[in-house]
Amino acid sequence: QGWTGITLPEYYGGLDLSLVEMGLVAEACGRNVVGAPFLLSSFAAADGLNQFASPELKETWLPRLASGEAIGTIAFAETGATLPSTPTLSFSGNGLKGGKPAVSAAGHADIALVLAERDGQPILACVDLTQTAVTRDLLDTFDNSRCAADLSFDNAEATTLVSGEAALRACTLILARLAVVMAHEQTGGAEALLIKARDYALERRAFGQVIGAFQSVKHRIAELYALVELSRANAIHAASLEGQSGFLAAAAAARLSAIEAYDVAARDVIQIHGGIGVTWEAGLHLHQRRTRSLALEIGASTFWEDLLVDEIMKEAV
Amino acid sequence: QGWTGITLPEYYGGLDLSLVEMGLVAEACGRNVVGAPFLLSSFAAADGLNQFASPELKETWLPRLASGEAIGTIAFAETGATLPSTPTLSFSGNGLKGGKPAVSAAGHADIALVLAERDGQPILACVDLTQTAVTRDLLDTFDNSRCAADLSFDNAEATTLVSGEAALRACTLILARLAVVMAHEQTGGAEALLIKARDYALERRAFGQVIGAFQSVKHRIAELYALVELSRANAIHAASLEGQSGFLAAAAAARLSAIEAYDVAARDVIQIHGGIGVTWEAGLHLHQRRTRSLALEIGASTFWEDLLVDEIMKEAV
Amino acid sequence: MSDLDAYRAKAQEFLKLHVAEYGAEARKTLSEEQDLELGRRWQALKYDAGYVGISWPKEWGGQGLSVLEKLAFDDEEMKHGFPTVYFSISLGMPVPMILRYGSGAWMQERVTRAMQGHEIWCQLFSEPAAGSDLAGLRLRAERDGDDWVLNGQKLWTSWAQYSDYGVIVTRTDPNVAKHKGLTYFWLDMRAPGIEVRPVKLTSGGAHVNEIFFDDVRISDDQRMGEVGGGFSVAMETLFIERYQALDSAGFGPPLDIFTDLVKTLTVEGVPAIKDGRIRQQIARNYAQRSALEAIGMRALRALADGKTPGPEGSLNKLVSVRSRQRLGELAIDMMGVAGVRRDNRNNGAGRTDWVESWLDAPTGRIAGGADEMLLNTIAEKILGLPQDYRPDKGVAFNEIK
Amino acid sequence: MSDLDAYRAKAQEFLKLHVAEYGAEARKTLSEEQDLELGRRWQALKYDAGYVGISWPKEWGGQGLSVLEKLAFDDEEMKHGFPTVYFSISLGMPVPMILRYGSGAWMQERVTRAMQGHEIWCQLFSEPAAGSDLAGLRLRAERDGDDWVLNGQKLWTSWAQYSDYGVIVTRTDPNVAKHKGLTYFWLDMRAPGIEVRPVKLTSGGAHVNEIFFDDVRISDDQRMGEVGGGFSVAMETLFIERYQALDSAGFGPPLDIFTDLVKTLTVEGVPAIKDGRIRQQIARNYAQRSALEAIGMRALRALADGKTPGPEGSLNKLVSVRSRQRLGELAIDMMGVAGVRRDNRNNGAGRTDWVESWLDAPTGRIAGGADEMLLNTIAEKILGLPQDYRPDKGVAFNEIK
Repeated sequence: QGWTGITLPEYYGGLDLSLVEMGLVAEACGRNVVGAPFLLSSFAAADGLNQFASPELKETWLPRLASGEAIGTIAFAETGATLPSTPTLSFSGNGLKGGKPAVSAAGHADIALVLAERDGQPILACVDLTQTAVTRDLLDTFDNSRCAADLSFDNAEATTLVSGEAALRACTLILARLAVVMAHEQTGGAEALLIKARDYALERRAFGQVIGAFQSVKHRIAELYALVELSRANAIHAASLEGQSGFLAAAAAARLSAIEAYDVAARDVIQIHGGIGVTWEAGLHLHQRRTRSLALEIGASTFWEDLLVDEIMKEAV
Repeated sequence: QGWTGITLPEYYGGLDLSLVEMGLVAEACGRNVVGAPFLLSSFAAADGLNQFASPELKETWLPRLASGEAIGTIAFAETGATLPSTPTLSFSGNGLKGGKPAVSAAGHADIALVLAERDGQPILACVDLTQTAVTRDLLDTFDNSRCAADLSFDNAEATTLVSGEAALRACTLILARLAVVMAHEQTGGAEALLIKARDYALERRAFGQVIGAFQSVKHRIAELYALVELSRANAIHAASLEGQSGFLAAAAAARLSAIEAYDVAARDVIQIHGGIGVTWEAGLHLHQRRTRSLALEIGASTFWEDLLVDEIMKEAV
Repeated sequence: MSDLDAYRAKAQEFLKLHVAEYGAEARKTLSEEQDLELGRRWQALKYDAGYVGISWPKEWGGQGLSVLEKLAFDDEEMKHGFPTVYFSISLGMPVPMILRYGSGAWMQERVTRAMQGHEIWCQLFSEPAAGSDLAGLRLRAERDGDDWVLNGQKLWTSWAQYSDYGVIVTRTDPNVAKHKGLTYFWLDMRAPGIEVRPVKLTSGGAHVNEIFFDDVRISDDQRMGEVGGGFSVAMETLFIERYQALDSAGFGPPLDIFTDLVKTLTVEGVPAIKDGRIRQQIARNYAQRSALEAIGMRALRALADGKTPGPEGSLNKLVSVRSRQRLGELAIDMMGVAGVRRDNRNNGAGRTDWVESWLDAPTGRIAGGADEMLLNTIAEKILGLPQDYRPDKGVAFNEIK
Repeated sequence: MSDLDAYRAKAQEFLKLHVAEYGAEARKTLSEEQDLELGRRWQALKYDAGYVGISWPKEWGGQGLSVLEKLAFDDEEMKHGFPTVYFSISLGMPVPMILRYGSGAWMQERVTRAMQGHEIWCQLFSEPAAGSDLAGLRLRAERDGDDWVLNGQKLWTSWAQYSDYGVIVTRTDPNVAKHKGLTYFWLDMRAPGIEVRPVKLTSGGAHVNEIFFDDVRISDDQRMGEVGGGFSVAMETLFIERYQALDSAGFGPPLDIFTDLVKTLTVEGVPAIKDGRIRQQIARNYAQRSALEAIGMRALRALADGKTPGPEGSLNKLVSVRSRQRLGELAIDMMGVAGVRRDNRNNGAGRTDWVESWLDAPTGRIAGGADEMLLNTIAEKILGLPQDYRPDKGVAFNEIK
């Protein structure tokens, strides 16, 4: 279907479309709690390469990523920091040494963009995960379909894409663009839950009436509608600002709204379903788990709150 | 009625009762949104003198405060700090020089306990406000019955009660004891609002039924009941821990629960009353305003959250 | 530049020319009466410049443009705090209803005078026992030959104390179901038997009134719509201004006034901007407001494309006013003990001052539909959830308990 | 030292002696089956030591003490994670009902065996279409001579997979109003026609079951209460354990496990404990828990004084489980990317591990009454607000839509 190359240049086999189209696909994935994380993780890796890699490196990887033949991911975070300014993963003449914890999609990915340290400076580097110097330990998580793994690098070969402060800016931009796409996925998940709640409220009866007639249920669903629409509005708005000033703030706002909408949706919609809602048969537990894995993978709310406030305060100066 | 000397020793004309009894009186005041702040402000001043003043100073002031002949207050806060560790109000050989902003009850008080600086150290001092070296500028506030005034001291006479770190600890204790009494007042206010909401919900009709039959109203009132009972429980619990270890944490918890209960009560109960609720005739605006004046006078939530966390972490060590 | 952009640019130019004389700064120290007079002059000036009745038909003195031009002008005008508040209901609902139901030279004069700000119309709908449940209203209108005689009470009527005319819904038949016994009229607010008493609201202001009707006589000519058809005319009135400029600030101060405040403050010795609790609120309010603005822009684009905007525009009031209330609490708390001060009781202070905004917030939450009613509307109209149980349905008004 | 304090001290001593063999640490690596076996041994040991049926009459093998001694023991036992979970419903509701309604040597043996942990009783109340609305249950019991024949389905029955006996509410007359056509029995869970299927819940655990009844035959001797009187016997069952040890942690980890975690964490390069957002949550959760604990202590004092505790004890579940859910989200978020790890699937991990607690929280919010039902109970029973509209009231069960 070409989903794997939506935003990539046609030259590399992509569709050359924008974040808006990518968002629509992600939203559909979110609605169905699609298991594998590869669509988004590959998007981020390819997106980063497309912006920051040399023509040679692009030539090597982008066609494979665009066709879906290769899977990519990003590994910026370390324990205690979403974007460590002095990463413990270090790059020297001998290659990449150290680790990255709980990297989404790393169980299967062929390539990763990593944030590492070289000569005391942060760098954005590209590393082939299929080499023997790379070990992956698949983790037992509450959302195992994300294929999260601890990555260890023992003098692995890697290529530096960006160095110094610019590397942190590059990582921030890659994360923000992924955040916008993921906000669509989260909106899709929240919307699917909203619809499930509405349908259940119209069908399930208690005390002689459908439970949707009780204001506690009815108003909870209406409040959720509000959150879903706010989340959608911010996600679309951020996607439309791609490449323009104000994009980072819009992306952070989209992420915050999306996390909130999906969290509240999972909490309230399970609650509205009563006992049925907590069984695996209902499948709502998949959404519950997905809310947190998406909330964690690219930095929790506090990280994006801080980023947004810094952007707002910068604008205001 | 002796309310002005509830917790003071009998020797000075007080009733020698505990914070528990003082709390009961404060709760009754809160229920009626009693206008004047003097009961609590005098309590705090007398309470501080009773704990930290010399016998002579106690002899001078406590009988007058106990009888209600004199009014007291406390003035610790400055712009930007509830308990400034280096106050701008300074005390030297020439007396007290500087100011304290928006001091509750200062429009009428005869005596104040102040947190000041002497020789680079914080001190707790007692100052007679009726001397000519003291100026009070009555403020226009949203709760004018609190008689808040800016106090200016131009080489005013004062007496040091405690110096150094111990002064900050003394101020903290005075504030905490006042916080417990005020938590009762806030609980009383929240409870009065709860009862108003319940009564209105049973009487007001819309769409052919009493509005209390709508779950949105009914559940909102039930949630408020929970907040009021939590607030009451913490207030009573803190009062019962007077003089024991864990008192500071209990006082902070009481204050946080009380602020939350009263805030939510004012917001929700006005809302439940619809249009009537926002008129002066309903009188709910008095509670609305009182929620904030009580929330501000002895430090906002964030101050008490920080104090509580520090206490919890200390305990845990 | 699109035609609309050009229109907006011209409007900006016009407003810029007059902001010093009529804008927020100029109004600050005026009494309400002085501010009203300034507003009347501003209204007249706009009328002459072709900025009143922008989307109204030309035959009534309007400009015959689309709602987009109107929204563009309103949007720009709102930014500068011009004194439009006394005329917004008048020109927003009663007068457009006159455009639909009225005719003749005398009525044309009324419309023109209202557009020029010389006359003001009010809307007499709610009553003490009929707020959310408008159809439960009781004010009686009894037929007497060619006249009707009105007795009863209205409440929450904005600016009635300055109004020359009004539109009113009355109960003309208590023996049928409550929605069916209502009739709609216009009337002269100077008619004998009408008494207007201002009602003080939370912030201390009194722009709404209680109005008593004691044998007020009006002609059947003043009827708008059928006898017994008043409820649907009332609904038509409420929905006539379907597209308004959305305000993500919930009629309170914009967020940059909050961040500007944060920058100046120290909380417990630490710059307020470093406190995670305050950062969190800035971020969350920003996200919410940016979403509401994006929804508003999307609605405008839909209108420009000749489409109907989505129903999500109805979220604005519910979401924005509630947040404004909480943000006001935080702003006051951050200011510490001095947060109790009320230094700014000026006209329009609710748009710039957190204390005034917070004092007024409960009124904002009720005005234009309580949260519960808005949630019901979303649940029923958008999501298709069932209506609440309604024991009064189909019951004659005088038999409802 | 009061008698009660002395009792508590002795209990602490007893528990301390056995915590190594039976407490949380010892259970960690056991499978559920092994844990159940350990639990049975612990139960037998307690029985011999006089710590089972503490407040039950002596003639049934109880200790004849008051509910205060029972609560004191439970409180101490809970602190150490002993394996009591398989027996808490059995000994909390069905068996005390047998004490009230049963008699004879065979029944005495059942009670003793249940007290010793050799046998377990379950409670078969809820059904797919009868959760909050228990009286809406459908499982049919039809009279056949001296027997009753049961057909239908139960759901949410805890530990049915390990149960030897159960109590059940059935519909014996569908032609009368729903509360009036129910009858209550006990039964042997090994009876032919009963099929038990465990149901997986959010966290992946399956302590509840779906149970199918296919022509299950029981004797009229097994009836408890009148034919048609089952609803009130069911209510009696639910309220029999009126005073339980309140848990301010909402059956999740205590707050010091949260603060211990906070101390070890760095969030975006800054110690987590310095972040105002995290401090705020610690403070607010502490305040809430301390209030719930104060309410619990006050109830105990009231009981000790022979008074009836206030109704505020009913808040515990509503407030504590909801907070536990949000606190779990925060705990996981603070851990960063590695927060997804599931390192601790041990028995009782929900009491010590934030991930497990969070996964299980939705179940906690439903079990023992959904929030909406608890709010209704508070509003109606404590505050005197009206019941919801109930179109099923007085309607024959088989005519309810």
